[in-house]
Amino acid sequence: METAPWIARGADGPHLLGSRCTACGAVSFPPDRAHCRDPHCPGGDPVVAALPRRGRIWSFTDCRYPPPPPYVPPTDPFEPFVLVAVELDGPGPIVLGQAPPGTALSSLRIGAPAELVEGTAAGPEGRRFPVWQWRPLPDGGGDAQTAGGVR
Amino acid sequence: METAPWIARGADGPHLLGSRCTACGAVSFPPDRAHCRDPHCPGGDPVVAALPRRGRIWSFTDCRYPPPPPYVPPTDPFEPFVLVAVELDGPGPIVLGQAPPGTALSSLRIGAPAELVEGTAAGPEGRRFPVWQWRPLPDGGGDAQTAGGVR
Amino acid sequence: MSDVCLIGTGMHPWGKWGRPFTEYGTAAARAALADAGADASEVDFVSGAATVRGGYPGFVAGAAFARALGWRGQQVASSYAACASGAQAIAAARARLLAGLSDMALVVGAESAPKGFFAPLGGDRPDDPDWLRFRLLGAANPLYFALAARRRMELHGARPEDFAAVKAKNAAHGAANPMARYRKRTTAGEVLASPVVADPLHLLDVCATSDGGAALVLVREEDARRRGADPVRLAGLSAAVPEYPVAEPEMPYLAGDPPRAEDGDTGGRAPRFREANARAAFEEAGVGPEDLDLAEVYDLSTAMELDWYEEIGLCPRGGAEGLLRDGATRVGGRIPVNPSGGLASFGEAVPAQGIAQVCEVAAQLRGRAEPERRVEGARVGIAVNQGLFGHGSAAVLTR
Amino acid sequence: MSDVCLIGTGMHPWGKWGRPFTEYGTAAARAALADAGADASEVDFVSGAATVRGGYPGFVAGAAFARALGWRGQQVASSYAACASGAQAIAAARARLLAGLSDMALVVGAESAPKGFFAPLGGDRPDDPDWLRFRLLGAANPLYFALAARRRMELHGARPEDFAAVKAKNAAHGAANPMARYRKRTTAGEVLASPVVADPLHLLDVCATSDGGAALVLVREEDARRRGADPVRLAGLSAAVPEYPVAEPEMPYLAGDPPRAEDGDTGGRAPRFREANARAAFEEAGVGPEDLDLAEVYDLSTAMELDWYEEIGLCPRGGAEGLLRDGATRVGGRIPVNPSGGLASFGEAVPAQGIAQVCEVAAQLRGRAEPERRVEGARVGIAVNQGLFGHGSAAVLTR
Ligand SMILES: [Zn+2]
Ligand SMILES: [Zn+2]
Repeated sequence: METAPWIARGADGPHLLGSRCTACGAVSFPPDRAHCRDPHCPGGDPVVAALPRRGRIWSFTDCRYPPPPPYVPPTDPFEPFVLVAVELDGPGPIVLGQAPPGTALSSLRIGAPAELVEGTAAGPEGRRFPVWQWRPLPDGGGDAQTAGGVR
Repeated sequence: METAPWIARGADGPHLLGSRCTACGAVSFPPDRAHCRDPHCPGGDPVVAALPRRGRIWSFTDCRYPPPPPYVPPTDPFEPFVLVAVELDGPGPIVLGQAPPGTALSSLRIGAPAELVEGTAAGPEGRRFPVWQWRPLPDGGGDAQTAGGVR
Repeated sequence: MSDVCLIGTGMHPWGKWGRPFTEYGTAAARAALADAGADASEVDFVSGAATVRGGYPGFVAGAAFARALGWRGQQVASSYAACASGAQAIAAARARLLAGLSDMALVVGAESAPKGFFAPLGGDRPDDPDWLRFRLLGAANPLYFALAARRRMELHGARPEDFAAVKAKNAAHGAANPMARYRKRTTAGEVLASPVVADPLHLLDVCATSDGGAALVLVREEDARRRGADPVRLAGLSAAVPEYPVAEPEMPYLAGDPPRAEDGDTGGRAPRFREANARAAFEEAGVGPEDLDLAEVYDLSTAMELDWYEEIGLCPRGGAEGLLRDGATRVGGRIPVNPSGGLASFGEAVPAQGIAQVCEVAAQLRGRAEPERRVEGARVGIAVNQGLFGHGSAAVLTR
Repeated sequence: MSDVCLIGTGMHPWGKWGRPFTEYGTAAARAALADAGADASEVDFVSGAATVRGGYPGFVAGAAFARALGWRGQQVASSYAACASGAQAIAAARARLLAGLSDMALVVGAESAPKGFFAPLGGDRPDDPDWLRFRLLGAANPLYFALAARRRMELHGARPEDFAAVKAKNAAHGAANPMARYRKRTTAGEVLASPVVADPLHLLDVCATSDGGAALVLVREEDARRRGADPVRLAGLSAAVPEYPVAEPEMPYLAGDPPRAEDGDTGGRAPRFREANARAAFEEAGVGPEDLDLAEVYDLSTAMELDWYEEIGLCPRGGAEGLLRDGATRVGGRIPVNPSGGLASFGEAVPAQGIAQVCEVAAQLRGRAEPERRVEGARVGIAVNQGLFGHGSAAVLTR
């Protein structure tokens, strides 16, 4: 995998490409290719659709030990990284992503806003490829807790 | 796999090591390790046993295209090789093996005698390891056809 | 005991399409549901035939198909047995229906095959006979087929021309089958003129590997009747291992088992697993080989098709060449074999193939095969195959 | 409908023994047959839980075990569903017995595990979510467990001390279990002092991977009675996929499903597959969570055990911490959970683990567990687990 899957640049910045069903509107990430996965769907085609580039943090963690292949640690020695699950606005799907390098775990809070940025990941033989990352945003306050807390 | 599995040298030449059950005498190749595989066995332990180094050709073929990995062709370009199935004397098991390089398919006949010789096979990164091979012997005549033909 | 019936069959055409296996499987499943006149919401058991070549979703194929079709909380299973995977997936579905644990089962198998010889997974695995046979001996599948073919020539007088004639027969059938990958006639001369892969087998004697998908909808017989479906009875099914000792070095083993000491050279030999599975399926179905109107057999090689004639009881040992030469196994003959075109016309899509065989027998029993390859008035058919490791399966279908 | 009963259970001790998986499986199978007072010749169905880490024999585990035990022409199946493989293998056996297709089934699962994190197979597979989650995100299993654990802290006030207390509880149980790999007590302080793997989870919060094997002998209830066996009823069993949409990004997916537009943010959500499987198994068994005397739950992480308390109905959502803190889930408490020691004491041997859970429930219902970890007078137990891809299983056993 040499190129970034499912990232596109819109007027307001990078966002993910998922799919949206032409019949029932079901959204999927990564995009469904052949059929809508909603069993109640009357029968539509999944078409590529831009997903909201912001959302609320649903949960988060970090990775203190190097994951096994096919992960390729971008640094040697391995540096722990933060993994964030963000519920896209809409509400859209909850999507996993690394946080940009240097993000402190202590800067994250469930329910706080985050936005998609482009980063790079490492591949075999020193290659790099673009990948989406979740950057935490300054906390908007009030309803954030609720939005992230419901699911 | 760097060393030859299951080959030993006896007074009369190299032979295969299989297993023989201490209770029922069942012979297995490659050797069974934990339990006898004969369901009628009263319960014995498989012990390593030398197998007869001669037998009769049960069938044979050749390989005209390079097999996929983990086979490592010993020559580049690939040279076709002959594969022989020999029913060991006893009767013992029918065991597959390559014939020594240069063996002509036309020199083989079902029911004809063959004996085990040591050869080498290729491993990754130019390594070689010993492997058993079946060398056809001058046809002993009369009963050979029968012995090989029964099964 | 009630029987289980097929009320819908579906296939995605065989080929080299290069898409994920789930796409073929879901296309086949949708076709099977449509054929059954059933809604996906009626399915309460999804039985997937797994593939080891589709990554992790292939291992959990039942769940992967269920997800792609829209998760509904169905009971699910994923079965694997190499080429007999499809049969085991059908067996799982049949058992649940007969047990009353499920009321409608969807069986799906699909494969997205790599090019060339099948090869084992990566890594060093000296405990794995499938790894050993390659590393030590270079014994790819066609070599096993060729050993058996040479043996057949020796014992029964088969000639390379007979093997080629099997291909020509099956290619003629497959030419009329829109689901087949190869849809052209092939002459025996073309087979014999194709390069030798493993003496005595030519390139056109050995089946290729294909992409494809196949699916079945199964219900109990009384439900089939109630629905006014066009059902085919799954009257017998066996997916058994052999009995020890097995003399032949079956793929992927390096050796066979010697006879028991007390049995001597020829005594005490159990029927081969292929014969045993066919017998078990016939017995369950209450029919015999003499009742067959057609057979789908696993022609991994042309020569192997001849072995099957004897193993399913179409003729005594050594009689296959005569049956073939008489034209008995052509469509129009006494007992057509592989009216679908067989693996010769499909190329093998491992977990889908056993299901496709059953789809074909059902199509024939329903009188729906294309006219050029139709077995008129067929009421009893068998589908047999074999996995690696000396196990296989047989399914008897009746109308 | 008749029930199916376990009449024999057997295990090979968990550990890191470094031998082929077939050895553990056959040892367990022999133990189960001996426990059942059955001869191997009585087994007419061998149901293997497959492993994807044992080479090709692992894929066809049913046949591999049947061969190692001595081929007898038995019907065979191999089931795979990651950690739910064992449950699917049991389900296959139950269905055949209830259908009357087989009379005695042997269910076997075994694993020979590599060290360290589970990793996907080699190769480039951009269609495989299990490959993608590693290549794109480095999202090894503990990270998924940690996301759920953090979520639990946020929603229900769990503390790392609670997670550690789960480990301490289970380690105390496992210390008395000769089949467990880790047989020493562990304090909550030791858990909290162990390195963080994925915040908030420490090394001792996350289960290891082990070698091991487990097996069951199953017959119909009337046969169990006739044999004078010491049977345990397999009263309910479910191995189902979820219902769409699934909000949580379940391992190995990169994302969950958003709610349906018409359902809004909170509406129309099906129970999670774990709850759904438990409910289905309870329903089949005609019992409920209030009837349980013990539960074996899949503690891939300590935090996950708390989720299970709620998902199998031991307490309402958010009640697990209270239940734990009250000591209710310790042996001696109101509803002991993981009296075997759980994955905390075993480390996971994927296809064997679901079968081992059932062995443990059976041992408890038969009053055979070691005194230090025995649940006195137990008559109803449940064993629940989850595979990858959001599917799992539940088995209810009664006495
Ligand atoms: Zn839709
Ligand atoms: Zn023995």
